[in-house]
Amino acid sequence: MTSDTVLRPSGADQGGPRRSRPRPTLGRLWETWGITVVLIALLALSPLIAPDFLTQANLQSVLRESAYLGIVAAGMTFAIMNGTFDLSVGGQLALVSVATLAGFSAGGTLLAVAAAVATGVGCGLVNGALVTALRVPPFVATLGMLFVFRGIAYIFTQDGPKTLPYDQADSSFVKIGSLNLAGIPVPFVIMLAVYAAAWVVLRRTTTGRQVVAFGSSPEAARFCGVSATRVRLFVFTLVGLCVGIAALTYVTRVWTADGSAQDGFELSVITVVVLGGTSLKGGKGTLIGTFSAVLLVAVLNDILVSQGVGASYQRIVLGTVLITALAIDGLRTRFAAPGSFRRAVLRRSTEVRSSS
Amino acid sequence: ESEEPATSGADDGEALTVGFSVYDMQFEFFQEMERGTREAAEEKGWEFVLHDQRSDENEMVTGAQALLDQNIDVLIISPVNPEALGPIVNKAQEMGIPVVVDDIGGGGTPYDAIVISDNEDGGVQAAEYMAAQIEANGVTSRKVVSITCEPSAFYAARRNEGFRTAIEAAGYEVVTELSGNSRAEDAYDIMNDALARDPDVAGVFACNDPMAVAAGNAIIDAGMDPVNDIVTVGLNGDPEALTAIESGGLSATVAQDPAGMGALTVDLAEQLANGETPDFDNEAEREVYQEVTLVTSENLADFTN
Amino acid sequence: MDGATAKSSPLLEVVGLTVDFPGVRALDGVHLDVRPGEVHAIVGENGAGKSTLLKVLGGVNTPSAGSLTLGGEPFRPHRPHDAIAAGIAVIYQEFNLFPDLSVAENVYVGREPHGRLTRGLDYARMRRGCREIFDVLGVRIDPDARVRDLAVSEQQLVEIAKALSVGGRVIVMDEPTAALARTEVRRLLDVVRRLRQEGKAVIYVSHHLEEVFEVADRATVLRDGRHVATEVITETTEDDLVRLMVGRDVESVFHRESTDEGAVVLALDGVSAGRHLRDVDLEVRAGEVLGIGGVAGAGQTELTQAVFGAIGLKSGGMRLDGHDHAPSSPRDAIAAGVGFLHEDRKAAGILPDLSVLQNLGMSVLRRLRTGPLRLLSPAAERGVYREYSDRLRIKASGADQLISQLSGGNQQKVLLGRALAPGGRLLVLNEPTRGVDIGAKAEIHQLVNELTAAGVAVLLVSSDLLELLGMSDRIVVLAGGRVVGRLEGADRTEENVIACATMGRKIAVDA
Amino acid sequence: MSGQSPGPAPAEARGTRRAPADRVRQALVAAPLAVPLLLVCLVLTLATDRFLTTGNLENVLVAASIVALPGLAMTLCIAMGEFDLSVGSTVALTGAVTCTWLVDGRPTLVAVVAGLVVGAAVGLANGLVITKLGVTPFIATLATLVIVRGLSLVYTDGRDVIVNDEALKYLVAGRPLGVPMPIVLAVLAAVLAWWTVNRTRFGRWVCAIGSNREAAVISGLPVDRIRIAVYVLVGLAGGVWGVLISSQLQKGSGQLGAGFELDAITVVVIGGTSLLGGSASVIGTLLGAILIETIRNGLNLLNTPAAYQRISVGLLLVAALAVQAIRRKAPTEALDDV
Ligand SMILES: Nc1ncnc2c1ncn2[C@@H]1O[C@H](COP(=O)(O)OP(=O)(O)OP(=O)(O)O)[C@@H](O)[C@H]1O
Ligand SMILES: Nc1ncnc2c1ncn2[C@@H]1O[C@H](COP(=O)(O)OP(=O)(O)OP(=O)(O)O)[C@@H](O)[C@H]1O
Ligand SMILES: O[C@@H]1[C@@H](O)[C@H](O)OC[C@H]1O
Ligand SMILES: [Mg+2]
Ligand SMILES: [Mg+2]
Repeated sequence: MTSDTVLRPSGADQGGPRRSRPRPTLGRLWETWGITVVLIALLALSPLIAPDFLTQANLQSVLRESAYLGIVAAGMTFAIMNGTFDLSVGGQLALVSVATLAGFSAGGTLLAVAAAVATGVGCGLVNGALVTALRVPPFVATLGMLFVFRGIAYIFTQDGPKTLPYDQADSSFVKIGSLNLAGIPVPFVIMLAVYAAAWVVLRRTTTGRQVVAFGSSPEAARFCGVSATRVRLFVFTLVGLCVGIAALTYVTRVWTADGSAQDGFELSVITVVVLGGTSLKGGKGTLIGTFSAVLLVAVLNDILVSQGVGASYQRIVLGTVLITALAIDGLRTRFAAPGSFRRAVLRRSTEVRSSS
Repeated sequence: ESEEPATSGADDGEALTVGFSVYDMQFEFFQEMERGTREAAEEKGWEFVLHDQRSDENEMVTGAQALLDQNIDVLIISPVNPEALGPIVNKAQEMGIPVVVDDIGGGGTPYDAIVISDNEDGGVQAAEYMAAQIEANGVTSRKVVSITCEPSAFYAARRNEGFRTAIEAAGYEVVTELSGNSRAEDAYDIMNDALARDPDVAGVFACNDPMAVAAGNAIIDAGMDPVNDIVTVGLNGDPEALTAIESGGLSATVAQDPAGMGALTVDLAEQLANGETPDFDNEAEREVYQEVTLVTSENLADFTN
Repeated sequence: MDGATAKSSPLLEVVGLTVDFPGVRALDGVHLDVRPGEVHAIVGENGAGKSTLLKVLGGVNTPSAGSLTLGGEPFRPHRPHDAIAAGIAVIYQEFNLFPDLSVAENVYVGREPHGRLTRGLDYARMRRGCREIFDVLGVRIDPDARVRDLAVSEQQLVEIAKALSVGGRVIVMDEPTAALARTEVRRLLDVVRRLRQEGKAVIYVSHHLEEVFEVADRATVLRDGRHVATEVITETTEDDLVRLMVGRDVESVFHRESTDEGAVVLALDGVSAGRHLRDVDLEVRAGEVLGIGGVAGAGQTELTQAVFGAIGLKSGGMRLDGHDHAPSSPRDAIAAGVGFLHEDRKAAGILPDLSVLQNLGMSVLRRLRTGPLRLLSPAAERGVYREYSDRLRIKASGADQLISQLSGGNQQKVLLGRALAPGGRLLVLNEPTRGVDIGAKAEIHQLVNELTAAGVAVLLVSSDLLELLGMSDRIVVLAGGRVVGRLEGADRTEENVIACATMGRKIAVDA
Repeated sequence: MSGQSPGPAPAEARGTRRAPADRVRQALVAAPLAVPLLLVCLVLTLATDRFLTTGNLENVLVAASIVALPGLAMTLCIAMGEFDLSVGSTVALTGAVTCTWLVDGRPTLVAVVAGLVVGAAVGLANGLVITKLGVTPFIATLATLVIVRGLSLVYTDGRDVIVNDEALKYLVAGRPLGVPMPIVLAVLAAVLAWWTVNRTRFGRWVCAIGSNREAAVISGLPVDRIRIAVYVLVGLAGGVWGVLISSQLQKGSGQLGAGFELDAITVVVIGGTSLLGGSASVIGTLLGAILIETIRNGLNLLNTPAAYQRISVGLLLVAALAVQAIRRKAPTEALDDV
């Protein structure tokens, strides 16, 4: 009936029960770096599967071709962390590309760049305005605008696609897509710069913090002074800006644009972001995860193609790898997490709850 | 204007490596084209490397450029987007590799040769047959429907242009012209709606066979006959169209010969690799034409072997 | 000691229970035995491991060591379903409700009565069952209302109703009264006594020791995940328990040090807002705590939200520090220097995916920026964390721990820190000590005293009547959204608050 | 509540909406969609002389029924807070299997059942991968989309499987009691879906999971089994879709159904079922399907060129939902929606 513990003065145990060092747990490390580890493993194994993979020319080609997807995915990471997504990026890419090539033929490289950025930002603002001012749910707003942007792109290319004139093959504009800087393709350099900037915005600015806070719990964020209108407007505009930049690396590689460019792009972009560990419920995710996922998909694709795997089987392999990559994480959280029953289930549903 | 082709390992009779970048192996049309190309190359004892663009222009540019890096002597390409041929042809020229385009279009680039179906003529043939058949059916309506491919398929649009010009010249009116995006599912719905709009249409032309057969099915489901009530004509000569003509689900189609086109591109590749100048049908555009043929129940046997 | 309790053998026995979380051992060799017909309280500071223990019983947490026995049989719940099937009904500290479903559907979830043939749900029966339980609890909640539309206290009552309707041999309650008003607490305690009479075992967790002394037969004290003592209630005192819990004497709670009142900081003039609030006039002065009393749903929440710009005014006006105060959003209110603590910690308080540090910094982001690019400074963020984790004695394994991994009370402290951080002249506190342990509660009250001494004006809403009386200099009582009483000085009595809240007038005092 | 008298207020019961009223509210959530639908119909009636004919309206309803069938299953999935991206590929695989079995001379019923079984199997695979391997539904069903498309192409060897089967045709062209078969099927399915969602344990549990999955687990609901069942239902509905499309086109092909998944999700979402889960509007899904098909039909009747069709469909979608949001006057609610 009596205490068997010596009473001790308070204040001595600020840290609480046996809290030694606040080291990040394996689980959280895997959440952030898991897909990167898978990517590195794949790269390490690639000489066994595809001996030609690790050649300089091939690596350059992989990096160059995945840049536009990667750049848009950086913006989409913000959107998804904010608890929404943008289904219109394919239409935006088509429209921005058309505008870019029109700009180039009208006034050269500078005007092309200006047109790309302005059109991208414009598309983003339209989405943002629909969502914030007209209160259209983002899914329908961006799905609707996907059709609209593509439609407009088609109207501007009714007499044929906008193309980069063949005699401009040596222009500085084209170099954006084809040049290498110290052996690194310029599109990939741009992608690196976008990720660096995105990281700073996400981690080190008030806006970035507010984007994540809102994604984690819109209601709680509101009481912290976060304006839903501002973050949503910001996020959609940022996606547009990223599409603008991405389109520059895209059209300078394919030299043409019309309404049909990159059909189904939105799904590819959302896929890499989710594969990279960003939760569709918002609040959680990393840019490095997205970055690695972009490369993982590109590398896999390249290896499959180079191994002469037929398109049908490519799909089967790619899909299986997607599942496997995430199953590792799923199984880990399901069975290996100490202390808690089905933590995966519980953790996800907390997010559901908080956003409702 | 086209450069002197490189002769790396292209001495007469020596085995070449030919790279073929195909539009999309999902489609029977291109499976046939691939077969024709591959068999012709194998016959010559060449090495054959295939790349599937999977209907994706990004994959087309990346993959075809990668193909150029694989020590090929000639590139044959059936481009998903001809306008995106620029960077590919540009790189090929720098490497001295001749480019033969198969079907679709050349996008205004300095390719070395292009094999192309006479798409416009296909539309014209379809129109002329349709007009005659409508007369034969004793139908007096002068309304017809035209179902087009996706708006970006500029090559296929020529079929509808040829069709429209010829059918209007014959005194008909195209009351509905809508895009079925090359998809059977869409064409079925479009035909339904077109029938609701004008129940008395006398004929329908679709610029590929999957859409034409689907339109035929919609006509049947509406309680009419796609041969005797509404003359239904497609384009391609796909197996499903031939089956449909046989069973009365389609009046006619205009056949292309994808395998023949493939074989032709290999011949052209050989000439170019040997430094010869091919015999062009159109010198300025470096075009070699592939005939298209009208297939009806009468000459069906010639196509079904 | 209750005779019956002493004789019977334990219904539930826990031996050597250890639970580990990544980086934290939440429970360390804990033992516990509960007998049929016993109310067994578990007490301890925030983060002591109370909820973790209950979650093991409920099959939510899996222990890394230890054994459980239920009715003499080994009991090893692997999932909540096992515990439910074994007759253990748990009311968790954080609600487990379905906001989109009706009250009745929530109460009966998993056990819905339905027709044989059509499988159609028997809503009539569910409604009737709900009404019966709510009658026992003495509350009126519409069984068909959507839970999303309920107030926090009503949600708590739905949780309780759910557990009661399940029945079972063991009823486990984790801070069931934290969100309840006084009358509701009384009713609940009656229910607990009745359960004891029926021979059930009740495990009762609360930071309100007076409740523990009222209903419990024995109390087990946990500290830092360890079993400290199990005391028979009749043989111990509140002070003893507190000492066992926190390892020191705690200053008597509710010690309000009145300060000299200063200028009017916040003035409301005929404010109507939201669904209830009508025509409210009030003033809060610098250095003063103005308490808002009333039964649940009387409009306290709407009052605070109007001040904070979370709901718009329908009419009337507000002045802050002599200037017009018309915030159109919390954002405006924060900019104007209003600190705010929300009553609903889980739904509108914590940012679950963010760390403790990031949660703390949310209200002062602008102040954390440095350099020409105005980037957030990690050093400044850690500064804020250090300041408040010390000041509020927040127990976290580190600044970067996710706030959702903290114990409920520690989450509350983080949110309090967030409300204080802007350091404005007006602080709006909604249920500031809900779920907070007794030691921390005293510290929070001390903090309020310090703030008012420094000239801050505090608007306090608390369903804890003792806290409201003890901490407020003046009390405004609301009923039906209107001010029905203003209590100052000697008028600030329990009886008066209750009388105003329920009858609209003070108890008649001799002239 | 607003009319409450001042002074003493007993502990009042909040949230006075009763279940019948709740149903009215649900209907009202769907009703704003009826407003744009009526507007669209009005415009089309004025702009074309053929819109308001029985034949044409029947066209619209048949097309709407065909997309509503998978839409109803998707409604459950979305009410559960998840969605299934693999439906389009399931359409291809089921169609391919059914047609191949027909070509192999098997009875129509057997061939159709085989197709449906394949659809359900795809759903089962989704459900197992999601619940047992813990893969996010988005990635799991996206992977299945890719894999199943690959399988259908491998299965058909990339070729069309052409059939000519009267019995199969009956599924779209048949008219029991003079009503087109797809409409009959959709109405039956809708009644069943409504009953399931609003009146059965299963339906309430689905909404419970969508409302708060953690609570569903803690309440002891068989969460995994329910989720698997819902994915099987969606797979089955994808199978029905595939069979109907094959019936229309009298062929199976690895290419059919590309992008259909988005159509199925769209009719649900514009019907008012929130992607956040927790509630399901069966009527909304039906209206959503009818709205989409009416727009498409109208633009075809107006002979709108492809580019303008896209723009119009997009703008009308956005406008329909904007009207809905404005009528609902719930600013934050709309914003918090995904
Ligand atoms: N206009 C404002 N009114 C009220 N609070 C504000 C305002 N601006 C910022 N805040 C508060 O400051 C924090 C940072 O907000 P935010 O990053 O939006 O600032 P900002 O206005 O964008 O600053 P700047 O434009 O100078 O970078 C938020 O938590 C918010 O509460
Ligand atoms: N999911 C989790 N992950 C990591 N640590 C956790 C988790 N849940 C609880 N903990 C830790 O376990 C310890 C005990 O927490 P518990 O919730 O049991 O405390 P409590 O006694 O109920 O406190 P309170 O009175 O504040 O509710 C705390 O240090 C807490 O941070
Ligand atoms: O007619 C052909 C069309 O059917 C196919 O889809 O693309 C190439 C065309 O030549
Ligand atoms: Mg607790
Ligand atoms: Mg309240």
